[in-house]
Amino acid sequence: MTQTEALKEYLLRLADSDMILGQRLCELCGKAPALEEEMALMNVALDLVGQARNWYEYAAELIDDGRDADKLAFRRDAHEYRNLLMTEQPNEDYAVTMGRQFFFDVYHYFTLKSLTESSDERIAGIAAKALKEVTYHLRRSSEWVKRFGDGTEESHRRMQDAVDILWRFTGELITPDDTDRVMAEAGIGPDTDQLAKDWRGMVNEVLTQATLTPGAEDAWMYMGGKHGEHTEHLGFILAEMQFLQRAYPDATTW
Amino acid sequence: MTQTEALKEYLLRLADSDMILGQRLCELCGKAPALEEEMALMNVALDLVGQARNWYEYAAELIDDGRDADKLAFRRDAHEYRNLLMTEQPNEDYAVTMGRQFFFDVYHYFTLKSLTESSDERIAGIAAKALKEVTYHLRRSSEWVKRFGDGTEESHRRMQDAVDILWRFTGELITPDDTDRVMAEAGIGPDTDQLAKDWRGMVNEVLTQATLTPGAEDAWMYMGGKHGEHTEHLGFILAEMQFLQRAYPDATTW
Amino acid sequence: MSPEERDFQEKVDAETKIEPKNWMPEGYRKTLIRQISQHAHSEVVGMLPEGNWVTRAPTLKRKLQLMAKIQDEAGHGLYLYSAMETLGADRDEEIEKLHQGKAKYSSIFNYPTLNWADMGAVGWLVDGAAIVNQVVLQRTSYGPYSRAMIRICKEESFHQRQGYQILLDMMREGTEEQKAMVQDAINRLWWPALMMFGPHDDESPNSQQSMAWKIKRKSNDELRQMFIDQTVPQLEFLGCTAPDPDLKWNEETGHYDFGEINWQEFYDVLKGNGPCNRERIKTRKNAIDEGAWVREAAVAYAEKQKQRAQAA
Amino acid sequence: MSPEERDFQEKVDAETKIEPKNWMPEGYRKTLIRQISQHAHSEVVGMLPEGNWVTRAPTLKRKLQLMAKIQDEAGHGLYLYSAMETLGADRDEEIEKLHQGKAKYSSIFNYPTLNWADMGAVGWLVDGAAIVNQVVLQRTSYGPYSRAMIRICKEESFHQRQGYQILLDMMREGTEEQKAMVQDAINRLWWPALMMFGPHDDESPNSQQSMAWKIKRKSNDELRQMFIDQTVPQLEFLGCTAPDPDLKWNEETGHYDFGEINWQEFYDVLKGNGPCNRERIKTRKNAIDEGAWVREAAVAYAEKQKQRAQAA
Repeated sequence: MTQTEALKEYLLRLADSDMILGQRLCELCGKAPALEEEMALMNVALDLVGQARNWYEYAAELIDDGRDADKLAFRRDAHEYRNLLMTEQPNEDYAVTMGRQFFFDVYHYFTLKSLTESSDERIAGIAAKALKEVTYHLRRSSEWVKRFGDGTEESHRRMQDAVDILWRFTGELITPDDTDRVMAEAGIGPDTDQLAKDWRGMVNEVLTQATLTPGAEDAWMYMGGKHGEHTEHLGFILAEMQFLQRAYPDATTW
Repeated sequence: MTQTEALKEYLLRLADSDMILGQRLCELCGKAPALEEEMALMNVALDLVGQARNWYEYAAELIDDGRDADKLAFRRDAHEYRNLLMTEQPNEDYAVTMGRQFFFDVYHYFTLKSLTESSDERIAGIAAKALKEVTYHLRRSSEWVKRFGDGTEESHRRMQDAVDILWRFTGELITPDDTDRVMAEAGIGPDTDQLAKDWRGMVNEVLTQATLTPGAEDAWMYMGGKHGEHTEHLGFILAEMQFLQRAYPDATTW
Repeated sequence: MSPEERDFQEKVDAETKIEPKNWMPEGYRKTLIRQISQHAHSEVVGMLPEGNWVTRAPTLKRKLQLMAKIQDEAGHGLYLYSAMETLGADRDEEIEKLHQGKAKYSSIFNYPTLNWADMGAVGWLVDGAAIVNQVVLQRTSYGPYSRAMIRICKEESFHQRQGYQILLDMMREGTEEQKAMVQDAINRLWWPALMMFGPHDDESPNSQQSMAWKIKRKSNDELRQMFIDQTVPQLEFLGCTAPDPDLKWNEETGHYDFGEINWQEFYDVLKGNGPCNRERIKTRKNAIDEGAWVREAAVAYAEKQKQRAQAA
Repeated sequence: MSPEERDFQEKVDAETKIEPKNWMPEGYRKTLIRQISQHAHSEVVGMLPEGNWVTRAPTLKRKLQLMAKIQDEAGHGLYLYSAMETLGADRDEEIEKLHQGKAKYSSIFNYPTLNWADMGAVGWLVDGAAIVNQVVLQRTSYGPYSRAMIRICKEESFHQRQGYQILLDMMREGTEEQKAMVQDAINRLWWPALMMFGPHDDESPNSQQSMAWKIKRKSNDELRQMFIDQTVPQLEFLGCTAPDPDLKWNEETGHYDFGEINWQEFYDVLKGNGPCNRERIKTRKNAIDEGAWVREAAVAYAEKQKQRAQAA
């Protein structure tokens, strides 16, 4: 794999993960457990889709086949999507919504933190802006995990269930593949060992504070999103998200 | 409105209502309350989509603009769909699923019965075959309405709720518009007064046996499906149902 | 009139804002609570017809705009509930009334959003009608409400321009299908937007007292006419038409004449017989009911944290 | 060996079918219940990966075919549970075991269906592998099971041909994208299909007794080889490849050689660590749990009807 190929892949992973998690949060519009949460969820979603746009724009320039950011977001089918499986998991209850957010936010935070020092200046710039947003996302989702874990008996049970359900998708966040390694070696992407270590450290710390039990480190992990092999959920997400672009392919302006 | 225009409209209504209700039933695959119901629901859905295909094929011949049955089913957007609003309502619980089926089946049964004597022989032929299937649908859904209404306290409450929720969509089943009237006058479609009378008669009879209270005859009714103004549900149904055709427009064979 | 009442009315007449700590007639307080809570409910329920398209927005830009708008609306709701609470009302109680069908919200949100152009038309027409109301309410006599209106109006104007731009772009650069979406959206939303100003003045029994208290500052019919007069030129600029054959410029009055509203539909929707009344309330009620354990957990955790802080 | 046991084994050896009323060893009965219930569960769980595409089938014809196939599977499930009940087992109890994770079903259904070609590949490979098993089971010693197999085999063969046709049409007349879907489906389902025959013979402890009882009639490895031998020519005819570099014709043995199965994955999935284990069981459990009131209503109504008939 050349460095340029790896970079395109890597940018699509960043973009698609943001996009799909943002879309999942959009599904919650009007359905959050409190008005303050409506605002916060939409705010997080807005940040994520905004970041996705920045990554797509850069990716589109490198791919350079006439597709722009919108075409990348709205015209690729599931097997071409590179998002982490975690981000496409359904909202289920608010413990799952927040658990998904938390596991992703920890990964996202350390990734972006490292990317602010990327040898690729464009990436460093996008990451610097995104890091500010994601620092807030992480603070928020950690707080909710702690509230649920150390709240009522019911919230503890639900949050522990959420951790158990989502754990099998955490491996993909911190298990590097060739693309990750090429990016790390080029000084573009994060050091993969460090990322895994940081992720584990913070997740364990927060879960412990929340009186929750993490899954086993050697638990079976479900992976595949990074190379386009997704769970059955993604197809349905895209069918909805891409409908207008697909149904009106001749429309150039919206 | 010319008779040919009315006929095209009328065929699309028949086809689209079958198609959309069949699609709603497909959503229940693997989720029915008993294995016998899995079989029965899929059986009804199969009949409906089969009938839809017959109507679409005839409609496609008359429309004669190069679109075949598949294009009519999978490439029209919500405002072009002519199904009754009843058929697009969500499955919710099994009382709503069965209530929706029952209200539609009564309409469907009397409509097809009349269409077997249509002056249009093609229609009469399709209707004769469909009537056999729908006679079974109606027997089945009536039985369930009675089981629920006269079953347990919980099932009675759920079934009465279902009747109350769905009632506002019944008006469209039996309120004729210009198309219906043109069809009736041409001897192609059913006598509209008779259809309404038959529908009311059977619905009242079954609901009475089921110890359920129908809605008021002068209740406010939600209409619009017949001229393409739908509830918010249809867009989501079509996004899923039409995804492959939309995403791979160059594919001619599947 | 008691001395307090006289004092109160003099303040109002002198355009001095009434503040939470000031004495106020019970009727004034109740009317305000009802009006502000309705307004807050409308912001919250109003997120739903937009939420219906936020997962299907056609481009990244439009998706981001719509998300930002929805976020603003949640913010407006919060801000208005706060203003309402300065009058001694309880947010949860008022929301409970909404879920029981006892409290109103703007009827326009009981209409479905059926194509993407509705996201433009809602911004242009619905936010547009809301602004006509709210601009006047910036001068309403109750201080916290007036200040809320000033803040909200600014954002709503932005939404309105954005909505209009959506339609304008589709009309100017769109395909025939997209243009048809725009006209279809206007056809469906035009009359409901006019209904937003409420019944004719002579059918609006509480209006006179509200005018005297300067809670209301212009009559329903006046506001509706203002809206029509500012909107029709924009409609023409779009190259679209209104579904009203009686709509035309009247040289004599200097206003647009327009057809009679279907008041039967207005009262039907008000009574709960609108296309989406059931769905809107059900969605909101489910959200709050199913979120009970979330709010309880937050309270329990905060309580534990407090105890730990005290113990330390 | 007791006289009963000897008598039983003689019957089996003479290829006389064992019927429900006949004496049978407890181990025979238990083994059959486990095997038939697993088979029934597999039919039911097997509806889910297809249900995943039935709402998105690309044409009316393919939609109708898929619906008919799913309907058949529900029918097979019913038929098999009935056969199982002739052995004194209870359907609800066995289903409860499935939902508690105590009963098995074919592991292949724990893999996701990710593109439309999976509907072809499932028919061709999964039903194909099932048929290889089932053709042999038509001669199984227990009468009701044997008869169920005869009936089911006929329909499965039809499904298999239909599945193959889906792939063939896409390979012959499809776009490049469609052809890629076919190859992708085969890449993902090839190995799991081979795993359907179970572990190697020497890892399959219960097999020998089952062979003596003629519940099983061929070993896992024999069946797997039969499947490979009949499938590879079909694969080549499609113009596709298997994700197995070791797959090649062996002149000497007259069979295809093939690579080693990833047994770690096999046992992982068996233990619950497959991509979709959780979703499949959750979907089935929810369906039955949430349907409790439906079944109760049916019972209550039937009871009332009976009482009314008696009173009349």
